[in-house]
Amino acid sequence: MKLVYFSWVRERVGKTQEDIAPPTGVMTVADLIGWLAARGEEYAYAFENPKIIRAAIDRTHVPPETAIAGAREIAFFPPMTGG
Amino acid sequence: MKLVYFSWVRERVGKTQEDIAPPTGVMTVADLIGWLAARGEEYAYAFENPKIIRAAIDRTHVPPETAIAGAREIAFFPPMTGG
Amino acid sequence: MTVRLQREDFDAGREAALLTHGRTDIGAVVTFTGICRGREAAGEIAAMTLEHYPGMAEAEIARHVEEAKSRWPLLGVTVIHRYGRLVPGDNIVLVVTTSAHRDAAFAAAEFLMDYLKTKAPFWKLEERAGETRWVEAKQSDGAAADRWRGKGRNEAAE
Amino acid sequence: MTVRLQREDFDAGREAALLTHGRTDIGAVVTFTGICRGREAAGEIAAMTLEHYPGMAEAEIARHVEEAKSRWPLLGVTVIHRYGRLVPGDNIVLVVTTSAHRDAAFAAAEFLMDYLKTKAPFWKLEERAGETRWVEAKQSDGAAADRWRGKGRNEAAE
Repeated sequence: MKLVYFSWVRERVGKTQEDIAPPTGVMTVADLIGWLAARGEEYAYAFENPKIIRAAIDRTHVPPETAIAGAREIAFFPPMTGG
Repeated sequence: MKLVYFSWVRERVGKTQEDIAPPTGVMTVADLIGWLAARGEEYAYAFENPKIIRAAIDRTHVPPETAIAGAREIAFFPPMTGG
Repeated sequence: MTVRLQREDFDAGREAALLTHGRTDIGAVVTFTGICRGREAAGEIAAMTLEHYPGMAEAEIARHVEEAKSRWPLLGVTVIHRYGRLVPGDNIVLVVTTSAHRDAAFAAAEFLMDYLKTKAPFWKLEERAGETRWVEAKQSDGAAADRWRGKGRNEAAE
Repeated sequence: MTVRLQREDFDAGREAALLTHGRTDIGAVVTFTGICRGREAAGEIAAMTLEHYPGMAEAEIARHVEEAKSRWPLLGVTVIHRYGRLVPGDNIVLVVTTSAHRDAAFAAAEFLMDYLKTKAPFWKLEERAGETRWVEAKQSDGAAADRWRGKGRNEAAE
């Protein structure tokens, strides 16, 4: 599946997108954040405070307990500040 | 003192303004409406329902119990429908 | 503050631009434009004539703009109200408010419109097939205006 | 309904005119324009860069415009949100709503702005003397957006 990052999550991870294949135990958005945070310093920094990370699956906002099975594109970003 | 009329009060009275000198017993706006209503058919018609008549003294909205002493211009009109 | 009563049309975009031009402290601009509709509750209308109380209308509106400025941190206000004969599609009234933040700009524009609908000395005469009729004040407009009563700065729109 | 994301500036007056031209059923037009300010809580800013999530932002805004249309009897809605680098005084966002009556037009414009501030996938990066800083979400914006939750048609702005 494809991951995309925005704002300071993108800056900390150091890339705008990547393709990943998480292990089968990674079922939810929260699991995925935990798995990513363990991938290296840049990810640990980006996801150091999971409570403020927002996620979207296939361009729809989702809460952390959402299952990721079947997702094509998962986005991570901080709280939005548009308008 | 000068009286001015607007909207259907003006149409019913049949004039836009007039100068009047009410007797000394006419102390308040409500008194003035009562005195006017007794002046003729056109006034009786204009003021037949005093509750919906609005008044302004010298271009400021006033309630019916307001004293008219010292007023230069008193206006009578129906509820406003601007905007 | 600009308050104008006029027969002529106005340009909402131009009036907003006059308030914001060259400034960098304004974060929010709200414009409200009221337009003459071709169909009211009582059926199609051909035209509408707005009568006003010259002298009082301008002073009263200005007083309410001052009240809005005391309630909310506004950076600019423009109110234009037309009078005379208007046909469906014509502009009637414009309120423009500017502020650092949107809540003040929205609340002040609504406050001024509620005021203009109920307390500003204007009266509408509708023309429909062969007859004219003075528009009656709506209870809902009175209720809308009353909601601002006794409310303090920044809490009126809650 | 028009929803546009663009680098270019917009003209609020022109967008409002596009919604009202040739119609006689619209009685109320509300425009909200959000402008980049030169001074924020943390001091003077030199510029601001708006990042967005292409694809998601447009679809999400369109979905919320549909929600506004289901809550209020709207006759037209336009939302334009800019992205890229903006300097103080530049327009950021435009919401235009039209309806027969003012309450629906005002409420829908406020609803859409509250949504855009908190849920639309945009992020602001401020530039000030020698450094950049991502703007943090405001609690007050979250509270403003939450006030619409679970409220039905025509009662949300009360």
